[in-house]
Amino acid sequence: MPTDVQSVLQPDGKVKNGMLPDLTDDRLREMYRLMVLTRAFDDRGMNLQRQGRIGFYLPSRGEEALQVGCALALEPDDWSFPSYRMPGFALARGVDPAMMLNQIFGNAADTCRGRQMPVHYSFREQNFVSISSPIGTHIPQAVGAAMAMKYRGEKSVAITFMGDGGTSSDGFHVGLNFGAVYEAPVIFFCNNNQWAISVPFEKQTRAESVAIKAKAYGMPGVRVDGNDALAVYAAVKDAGSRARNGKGPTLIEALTFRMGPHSSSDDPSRYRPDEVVEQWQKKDPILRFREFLTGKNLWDEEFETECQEGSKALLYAAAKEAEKAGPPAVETMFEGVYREIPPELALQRDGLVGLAKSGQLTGKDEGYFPL
Amino acid sequence: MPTDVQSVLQPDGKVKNGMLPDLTDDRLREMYRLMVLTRAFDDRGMNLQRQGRIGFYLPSRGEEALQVGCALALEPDDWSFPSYRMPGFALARGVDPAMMLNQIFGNAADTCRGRQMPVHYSFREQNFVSISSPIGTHIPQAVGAAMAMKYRGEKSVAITFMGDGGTSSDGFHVGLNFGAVYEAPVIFFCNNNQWAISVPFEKQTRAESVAIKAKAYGMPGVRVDGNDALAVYAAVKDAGSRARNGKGPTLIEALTFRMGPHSSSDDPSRYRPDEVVEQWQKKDPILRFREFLTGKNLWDEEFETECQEGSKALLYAAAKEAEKAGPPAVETMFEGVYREIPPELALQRDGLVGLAKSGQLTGKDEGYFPL
Amino acid sequence: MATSTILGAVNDALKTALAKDDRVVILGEDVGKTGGVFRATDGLQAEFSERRVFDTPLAEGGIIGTAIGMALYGLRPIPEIQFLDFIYPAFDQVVSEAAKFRYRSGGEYTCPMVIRAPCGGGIKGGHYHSQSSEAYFAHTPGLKIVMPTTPADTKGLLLSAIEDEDPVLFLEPKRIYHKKFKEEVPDGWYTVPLGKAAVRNEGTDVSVISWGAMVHVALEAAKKAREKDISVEVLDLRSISPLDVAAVLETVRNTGRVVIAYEAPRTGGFGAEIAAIIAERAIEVLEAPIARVAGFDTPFPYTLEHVYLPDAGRILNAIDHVVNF
Amino acid sequence: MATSTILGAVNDALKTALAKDDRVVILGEDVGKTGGVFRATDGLQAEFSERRVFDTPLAEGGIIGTAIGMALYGLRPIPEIQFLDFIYPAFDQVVSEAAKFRYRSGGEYTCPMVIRAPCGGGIKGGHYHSQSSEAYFAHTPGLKIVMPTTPADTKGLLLSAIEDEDPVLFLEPKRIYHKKFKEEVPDGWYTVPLGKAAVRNEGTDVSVISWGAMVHVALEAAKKAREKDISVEVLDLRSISPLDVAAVLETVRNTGRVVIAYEAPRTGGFGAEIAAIIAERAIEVLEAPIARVAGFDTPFPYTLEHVYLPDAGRILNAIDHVVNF
Ligand SMILES: Cc1ncc(C[n+]2csc(CCOP(=O)(O)OP(=O)(O)O)c2C)c(N)n1
Ligand SMILES: Cc1ncc(C[n+]2csc(CCOP(=O)(O)OP(=O)(O)O)c2C)c(N)n1
Ligand SMILES: [Mg+2]
Ligand SMILES: [Mg+2]
Repeated sequence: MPTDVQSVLQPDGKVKNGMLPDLTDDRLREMYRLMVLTRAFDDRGMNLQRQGRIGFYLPSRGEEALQVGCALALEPDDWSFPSYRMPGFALARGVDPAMMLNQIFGNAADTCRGRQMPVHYSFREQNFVSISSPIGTHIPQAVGAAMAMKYRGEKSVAITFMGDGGTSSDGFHVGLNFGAVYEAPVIFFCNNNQWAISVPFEKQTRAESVAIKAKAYGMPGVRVDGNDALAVYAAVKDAGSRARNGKGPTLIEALTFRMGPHSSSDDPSRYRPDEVVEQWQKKDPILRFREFLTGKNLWDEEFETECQEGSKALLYAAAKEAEKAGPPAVETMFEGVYREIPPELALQRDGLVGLAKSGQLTGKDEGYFPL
Repeated sequence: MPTDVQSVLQPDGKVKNGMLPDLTDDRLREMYRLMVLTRAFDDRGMNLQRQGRIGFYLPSRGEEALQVGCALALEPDDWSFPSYRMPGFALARGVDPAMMLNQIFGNAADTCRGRQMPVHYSFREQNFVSISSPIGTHIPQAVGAAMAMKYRGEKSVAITFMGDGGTSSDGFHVGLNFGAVYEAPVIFFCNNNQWAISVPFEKQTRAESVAIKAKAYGMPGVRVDGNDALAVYAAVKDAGSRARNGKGPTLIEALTFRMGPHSSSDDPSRYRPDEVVEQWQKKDPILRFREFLTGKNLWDEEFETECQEGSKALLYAAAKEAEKAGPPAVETMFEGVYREIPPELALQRDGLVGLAKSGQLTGKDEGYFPL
Repeated sequence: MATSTILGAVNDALKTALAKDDRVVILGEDVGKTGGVFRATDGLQAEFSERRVFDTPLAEGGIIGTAIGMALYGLRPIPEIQFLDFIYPAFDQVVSEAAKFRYRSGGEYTCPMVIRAPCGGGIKGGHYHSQSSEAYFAHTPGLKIVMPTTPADTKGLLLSAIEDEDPVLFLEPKRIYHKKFKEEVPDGWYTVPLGKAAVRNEGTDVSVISWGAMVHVALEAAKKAREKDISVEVLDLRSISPLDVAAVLETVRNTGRVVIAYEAPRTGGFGAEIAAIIAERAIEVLEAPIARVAGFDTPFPYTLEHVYLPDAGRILNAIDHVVNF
Repeated sequence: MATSTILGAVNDALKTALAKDDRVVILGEDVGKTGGVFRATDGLQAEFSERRVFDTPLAEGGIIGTAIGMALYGLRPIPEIQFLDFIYPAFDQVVSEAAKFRYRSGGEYTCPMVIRAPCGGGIKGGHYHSQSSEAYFAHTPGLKIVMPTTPADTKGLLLSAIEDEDPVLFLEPKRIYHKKFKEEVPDGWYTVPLGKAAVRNEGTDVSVISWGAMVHVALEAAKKAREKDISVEVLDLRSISPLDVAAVLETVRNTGRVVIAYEAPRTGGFGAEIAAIIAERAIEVLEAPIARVAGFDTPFPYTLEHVYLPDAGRILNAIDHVVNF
């Protein structure tokens, strides 16, 4: 039954008998470090927004385990089509946090050249595909990439992420259907954090789980404890080897909870009681993993300080750098709409640059994002 | 398990023990007459197209049982959002075949005023909602109507139809999800006739059935023999009483086969072997029902002639009438875009009418639909 | 009579309609308990119950599709699309269905409904929270399209839209939800007719034709032009469809010079239609080229949004151009 | 070199591309075994295998969404949309995704692909098999849009589109798939550049600017005008985006009088953009209003389609109007 929730770590951090994935001590400590870094990154992002230094941020607090566990279960050549709540996934795939900060500052050094809102990353080097805001559109795209891998006879997989809200989107339906029909090497990974902004899971669907939706497409659906990095790691490894062996896609539902607001513009106290949040506080994925490491004698205060302070110092410095970089030049706004700039667009550019030079522009950089 | 196929009539027309729905002899004979009329209507439609008297037709041969069985299980106030392959459903809901012929001729007496392609009916009197070509759009609309019925505290239901191809559409996903979330009194009825033009069911989805897709939305899914009018009748009655009693939607999959071409423009020999068609020939829903009636002493040659010749004569005469009615007037083309014609559109109308009057128009009514 | 922002006027109109007409229901993502991400529906669920005001799953096609069904059946739904940029999953429902139901059914089925959506830039929303895609819908017969620019108009136009028997796309320039001004907004039910433009500033030398938030930028430009002794007439279309062609032609006849200002990408924007109408029906009065000041033909950018959006400086530059032609 | 129809030229181009470039794959509803409902892909699956040419489930969003993913990964997909009218379920993928990928990722990800779709009226397809919605896409930066009018152009433009590094919407006027003429179409790979218009008839009194099937109607009108001693220049845009503005301005400067002919509903159609460009950049040479002959602002009708579609008579009437102004 897909409603069984797979787990490796018990709430107290103890390992269920014989379920531990094959990971070295170093990898385990790396997992922890990445989770701590993820939380620090989110804190930094929220802080920068509160300080008015960036316009918007969107945190993933409480969802660190699934991001890191998942990332470490993939191969470097695998492609990812992430949703917007995945900073830890990017970090665990090896993205330099400084590059992420450039993006949220929208500065001249940003890979997206300041064109997208904060957290809409694109990292070619890590096969981390440019994020867009419309929910669900990237799901069939991941299938297409996976079809291309299969077409070329490669052994890579594509993974794509969506929230519980995202399961209602058109992209979810067509993506899973196409993925199954073509037996594409793709993993559909749902962060079921129970909320889509203010809409709770029960109002999103009457299905007993997200995982059971796999039945509609004739593919396996698994449910996993999303606050358990090792369980997520194992589920993604499994799904990956199915895909790599020509067995087609898998739908993974990772159960978790959005501990923070939807974004820097959201006030969750308007729609959800504190008690629920407190309950989930107890299931904190980082604390649980620390217990686990402690049990294995892989954790001590020194390591903790290294993780915590290391992250903070790194991010503090990188944010300062990112802030200094400044905005992209006005003419860059006209580049990259097409490979070559069409003559008419070049005229538009020249006109604007002329006005800017002669000081005739009056628009001000103001306003910040309310959502 | 949703993969069990519910049936009442065995292939030889015999009744499975104790499963017969509660229908009077008259109703049973009426069912038969309507199935025969449906086939005659399709034959008439194809014929008119072959004779070049109408531009397009789309037959439902082989799918008569599900259309009639379903229609008779509904109440007059129920609303339907049909797909385009449902002439028998319209007939069984009490639509005058002459009105249907007006539509396929696109004449001045057509309820749609000659604005839509053949078979895109609209019949307000029978709560038969205007058909459109884009696949699946009507599915959430049916849910909305059902939500309105519930909002008003009424006991009616909405029913909507889609093909196996239609289950891949966005409308299917959002429709079923919304229907379930709001526990709307709606019935989702899939004519699984195995083909979407040239694409067979196995290439449409990897799900083991359409019915199982209900699991993705947390609603019951049933599978029924679509060539068995009584089984369909029973399934729709059941789903209807669930809906009327506040128990929400049901997905019904009726297994059938598209015996003819997709439409008057299609040549199925390009993509499917005759053998498959021959197999299904044996499962002809009309013959099976005739066996059943014969077994119950409700059928004789006289009744047969009455059904067959009655239908033919009626349709022959109605087609002649419809042909005579002539096209709608040019100025009607500008009416009904909005409740009141906006001034600019009135100008467009006046300009065109002027040109028409002074004989300056050169466009010819030519070309016919290739699909 | 209280003073209100545009956002407050939206809320006021919705409340007024819910109170008056039991056919009215409001649906959309987050419109319920939290009152919408912009708070346009704040307090409405609490006051009118979840039966009247309810959250939906995350699927715009479902929102508009079910709203169409409700409208066909006789309710008067007011679906909210959280940002106009997210209407595309519902594009088929809007253009193939809502827009065509009355026509294709020979008037047997109609779907009067008001799709509300915040539109336009100015809030640093990047590509997907900033677009002004009114031109797509203006090219779709069967739809009405309204874009208010003042609080009192907002309420009156929204109530007109709710009364209307055809589907209306009610586009709210989110950038001026709170900003620019508050003004007195009458209590209770009143309407401002659809299809009527408003002269926001009278002038004799040049007409600036605009709609949405850009009207306020045009007024700013008009003020600056005044300093140079150029008298600018600012016409606020208010409705994109039906379009007040008479008002467009009248201002052009008054001034003989035209600047059209809009936020959307220049090419194929609704400003092109305005220019085409003038070039077709009033060319004999034109004393200069018809200038367009618009967004550029690029996706809507994030960091440089204030350079992308037409500002008073750019409009003034165009005014100078047509005046000195 | 063989003679071919436009439909034949499409098939020929696809075959040529499949043979030359292993990155090319074709997908869509019914494109496989049956070779497409119009037979544009006839024989291609048999020749190149199901790996290269394959049927899809019935979901345009899935077709374009997966094609985008393939393109991002380095293939060169050519998805078919069975009728342009059915592109709306994929509208989000086209306008939010394909059009914006290069830009939003700072050039890190691109999606070169060619979306083929039969467009326009003339086959008695009613509302949903007849529309010309190029204006929606023309208002979407990041897309290229092509509409061929002759067999030789069709092949050359389609091969250019396949070579192009940006997403191209290749709109095939289905009404002239077989009709109007056959002409010699060169064998093998050759290209006709995107973004270049073609003068189809030289003239001095008035320019008719058009695209798609309407070009042939314009030529018919030009012939009738000739009988009245009016010399008509017919400009065929060929590409809607990038637009050959230079060619538009040149023909206007040649004649000083303009008629724009297109099938889509008049309001907000691409003809409005052409008129706006002329009114902005060549008004000084105009000797008459810019006339538009277009579809009406109604959904596309069935029985009266021949009255809805602009015909030579209506174009001629407009020519008379601008000539006698
Ligand atoms: C098509 C579309 N509609 C609406 C939105 C606005 N929106 C942004 S996030 C969000 C909720 C998403 O919830 P979920 O998928 O559960 O992801 P989570 O935020 O919980 O990670 C909504 C409605 C959007 N981005 N795209
Ligand atoms: C959105 C959309 N895409 C494509 C089409 C073209 N088309 C018309 S019918 C059809 C096949 C439908 O198959 P199915 O849903 O199984 O219904 P059936 O024809 O078998 O009754 C297709 C692809 C369409 N009408 N709408
Ligand atoms: Mg969520
Ligand atoms: Mg079928």
